[in-house]
Amino acid sequence: MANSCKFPQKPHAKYAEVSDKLWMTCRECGDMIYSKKFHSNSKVCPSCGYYAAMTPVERFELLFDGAKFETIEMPIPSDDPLKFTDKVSYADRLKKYRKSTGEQDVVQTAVGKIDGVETVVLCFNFAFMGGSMGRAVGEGIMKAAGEALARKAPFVLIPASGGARMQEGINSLMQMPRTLMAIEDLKNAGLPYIVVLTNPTTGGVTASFAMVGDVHIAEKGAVIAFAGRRVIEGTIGEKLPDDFQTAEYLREHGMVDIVVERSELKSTLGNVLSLLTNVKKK
Amino acid sequence: MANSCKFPQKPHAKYAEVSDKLWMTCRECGDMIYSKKFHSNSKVCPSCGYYAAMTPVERFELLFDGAKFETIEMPIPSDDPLKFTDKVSYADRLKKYRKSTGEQDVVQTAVGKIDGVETVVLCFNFAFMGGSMGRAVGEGIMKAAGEALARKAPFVLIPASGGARMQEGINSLMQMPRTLMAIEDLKNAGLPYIVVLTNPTTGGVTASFAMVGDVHIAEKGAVIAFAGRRVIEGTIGEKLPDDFQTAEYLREHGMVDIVVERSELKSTLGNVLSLLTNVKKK
Amino acid sequence: MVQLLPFEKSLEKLEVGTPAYDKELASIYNKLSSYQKTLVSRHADRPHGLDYINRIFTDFQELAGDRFYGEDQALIGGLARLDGMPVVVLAQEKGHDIATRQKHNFGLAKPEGYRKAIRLMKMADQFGLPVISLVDTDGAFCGAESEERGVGEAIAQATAQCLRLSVPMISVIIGAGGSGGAIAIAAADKVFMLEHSVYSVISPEGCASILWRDPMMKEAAADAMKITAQDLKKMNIIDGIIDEPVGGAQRARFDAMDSVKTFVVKELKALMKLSSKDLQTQRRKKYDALTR
Amino acid sequence: MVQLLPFEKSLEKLEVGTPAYDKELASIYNKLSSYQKTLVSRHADRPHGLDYINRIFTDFQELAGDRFYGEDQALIGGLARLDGMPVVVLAQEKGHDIATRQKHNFGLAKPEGYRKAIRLMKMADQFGLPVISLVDTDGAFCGAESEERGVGEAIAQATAQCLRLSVPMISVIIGAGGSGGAIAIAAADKVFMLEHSVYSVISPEGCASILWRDPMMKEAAADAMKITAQDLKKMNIIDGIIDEPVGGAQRARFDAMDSVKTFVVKELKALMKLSSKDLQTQRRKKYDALTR
Ligand SMILES: [Zn+2]
Ligand SMILES: [Zn+2]
Repeated sequence: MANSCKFPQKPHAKYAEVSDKLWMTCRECGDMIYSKKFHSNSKVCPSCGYYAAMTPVERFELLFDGAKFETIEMPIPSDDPLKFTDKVSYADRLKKYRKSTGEQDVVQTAVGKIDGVETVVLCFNFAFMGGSMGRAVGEGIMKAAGEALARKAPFVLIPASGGARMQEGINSLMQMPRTLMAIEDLKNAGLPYIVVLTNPTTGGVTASFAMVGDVHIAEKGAVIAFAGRRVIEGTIGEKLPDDFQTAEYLREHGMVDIVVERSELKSTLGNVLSLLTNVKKK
Repeated sequence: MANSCKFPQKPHAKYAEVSDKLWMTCRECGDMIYSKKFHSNSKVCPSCGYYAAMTPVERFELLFDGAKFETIEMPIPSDDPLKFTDKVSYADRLKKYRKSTGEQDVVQTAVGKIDGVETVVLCFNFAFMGGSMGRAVGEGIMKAAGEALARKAPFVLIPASGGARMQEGINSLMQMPRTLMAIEDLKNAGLPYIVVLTNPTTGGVTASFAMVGDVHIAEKGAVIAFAGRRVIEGTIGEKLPDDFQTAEYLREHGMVDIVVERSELKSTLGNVLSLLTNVKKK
Repeated sequence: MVQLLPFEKSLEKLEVGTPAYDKELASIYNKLSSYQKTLVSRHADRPHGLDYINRIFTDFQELAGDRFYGEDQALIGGLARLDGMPVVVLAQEKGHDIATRQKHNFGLAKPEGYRKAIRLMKMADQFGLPVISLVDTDGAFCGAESEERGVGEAIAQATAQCLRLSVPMISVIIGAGGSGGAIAIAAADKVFMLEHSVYSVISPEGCASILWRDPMMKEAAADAMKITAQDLKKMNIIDGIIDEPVGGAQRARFDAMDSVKTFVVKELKALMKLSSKDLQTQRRKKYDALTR
Repeated sequence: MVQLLPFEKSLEKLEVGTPAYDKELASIYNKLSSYQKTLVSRHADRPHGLDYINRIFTDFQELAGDRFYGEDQALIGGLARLDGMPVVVLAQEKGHDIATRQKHNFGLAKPEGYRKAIRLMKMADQFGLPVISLVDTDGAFCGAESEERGVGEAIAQATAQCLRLSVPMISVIIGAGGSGGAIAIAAADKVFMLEHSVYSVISPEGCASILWRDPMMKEAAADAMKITAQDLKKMNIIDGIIDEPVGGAQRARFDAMDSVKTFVVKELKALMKLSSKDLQTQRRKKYDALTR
């Protein structure tokens, strides 16, 4: 069920294509950046400070002590409950993303120690169909929460999602109550549930498991939204402030506890986990 | 402890001085009004609709079925804990109000049926030192809540208060946690706690027992405020809307459930009590 | 006269009540497409939340406010009796003319609406009253003020509160079950849909715009997403379908509402026989199994 | 150099640290009037909430927001360790210069501040962490927006939440204990006051304006209301007094804060020996007996 993987310093091979090249272009500022420096800097652009998306394995390496962790296999529900086709069939889309990411679906989970506290961490892969929430995400969260419950360990969830997976229709929506029920079990057991909001966390995800953490940590500048900015500007004709729906804006509006630099994420998370689980700091 | 009093239709003799006169002047509009009509109309001015303050006994007569109720004796703590004197001594002030109202302090409590539901009702007398909250108010609320608990009856509290009784200093402030603890007991026992906000309900009262009801009913137009309008206008220099801190304004701002005409108060309260206690309506 | 929908044009020439009319009406309504059902579910004359409250409940006492920020008339709540049983009722209300649509914000609730729902569900729990919710919304309000006050958080907490209840909860989708705006008050023990109601993760128009990049593909999107009561029952997402009069609830409002009442009362009585513990165990199993 | 208060004028001619200075200082502070104590409690150089957080706690992690509306820097909250023990800390902060006073709104908290406190107290309960509150406010913020969002309700609920905790709570009045704005986070198992702090239902100025109709009567009002730590201890309203360095906490900030730490740690350890049930029984008895 859980197979042990210990990763070296460099990112997981599956996601490392880009780091084969010596130089790369920052998606944000367009600067040519030294690939090694970008990766050793947790995928923060050394020129403009842009936070590039991280894969789950990269997150695990960043967060777990000594980059050591065990992965927990995620359940993969049968494909395509609606036999959905738009311009492309959902079945084909799934194939494409499975090929490009090497993963079966969005979420991956691992268990390891963070500042000495055994913790279950579930992370979204935005590269897989925009991190969209279908049955696989729901089942994955339920499995991961169950694992935390069984181990009496805190649960850290790191969303990055464009929202619902429309190709699963109502099945996607139903993951909202299902995941909330799994989180409720952790709360009843007195186990910490921490959400680390990363860019972007939008749509149905922010109307369910991503907004009921005991503590909400958000990466600097991350966009966190229920309805997208353009939807609001379009339908309502309101002019929105520049920082609308950023991590900082949400902190100001009472929804986020802590805004962190990516470089401080591990230590911040470690401190919070240690305080909530009453483990003495190393 | 509880002595039975059954009152006829007309107000309690102690408060009825004014009704001895055939005609009286409305404090709000200045119209000469027929005293009998004013009183049969629950002290609402027939000319301008002004809600005159009601004494506890008048409230009891208005609310209890057949105007029948038993009063519950209120504990009266020893006087003047601080030996307080400003321009007049607190001891003298107390004497004056005891003489003018015929009561020992602000609150009075009675038990009776409202639409068939046995209910404990505590009511403030604004005429007694502006309904100010001292130890007598605190002890009275604790006693009344205890009575509701013992009878497994709902508790209805009808504040009318200018706030803390400064002459008791910190003793007044301490009634906030003390009364909240008494209310908490009712909630733990699953007994309804209804607040009927009347004009005026201000100061410390609105920062304690008056704002933690399961249901908040407010009389039309009642001023309900923590800080007074003039204090805010004075210190902040903000221009305030006309309806600021009225019952209607508080409903709009999520703090009041129901705004009622005085003539509908009994039936509204009866319906709510009946629904919350699962008693079939007569 | 009820306003005719585009696909009802053939009724124009027929006299209401004649056998020909009835036959044509039945024929149209026997083969409604998913998108046609969407239009029926949005029909202006369809009974709305407040219509149900006035028709099938007694002793209704509206309770206002979230005790934090405001009062939201898009989501009405209060105490009432259903067949003599005291309940907490939550109902989305779209309004039926300009004034009432504005008052109720077209049934698009803001955070304070969902937080009021949470407060009233806690009250239901506190006093052992079942919760009945009537769902009819195109979704939560998508405005800056909704985001500012954390509409996502409010929906999540409302949904969690449904699942946390120790009392029975029944939801009926009476018109549109619009995504998160609906589930917030529809994560119930039993969820029923009216025959011509729809329930979906995004509107057909929205889905078409995003996936087809063409809002005109709304019919295809409606079909593909499987949003009708019949689709959802087949997938075991909902627990049952409440029949509507021929031609839809908009053509026989009282009959439609009365059959909702009969249906819900029967289901509620069955749920009320369960202990809180059994109820919660059953609820947990239901949501565990859902979509599996 | 610490700013001299009006009644400290006699120190001007003396050199700091000389025996004459020390003697004069001690003599002034041995016979402070109630209103003079009020001025000491408000001294700008007195250690404030954040000073204590930085000095006597470790691993502090501020947590922001009420999850409803906003973040209020007048009332700081978070997780921290006190002598190695994880706790939830709540601290009112007045600021010490123009920029920080504005940021912290002079320590005048709005509803969202009190609702954040409620959230963090619930978190403390959930994870079995004691609550330490450092009280220093002239009161809750008196503005229209405070009333709009129900500051009274927020204070009431925060006070009730203190009393509902299953974990120990200790409050220290470090400066001004301003009425409802203070009690909201001070309805604790143990309430201590610094030697020169004050705690009252209204400010002396406010009391004088209302009862004497003359704000200049503030000294008389301060005396009459009995607002000093010494008065409150005599009336058994508080559980103890924490000594300050001679001349007040503003003259030896670290010493003052360190003695608060020593005092609180000792008391906390005693409370942590009690079961939740015993703690709650003891709390109930305390508040039952208070002012009787
Ligand atoms: Zn860059
Ligand atoms: Zn008049």
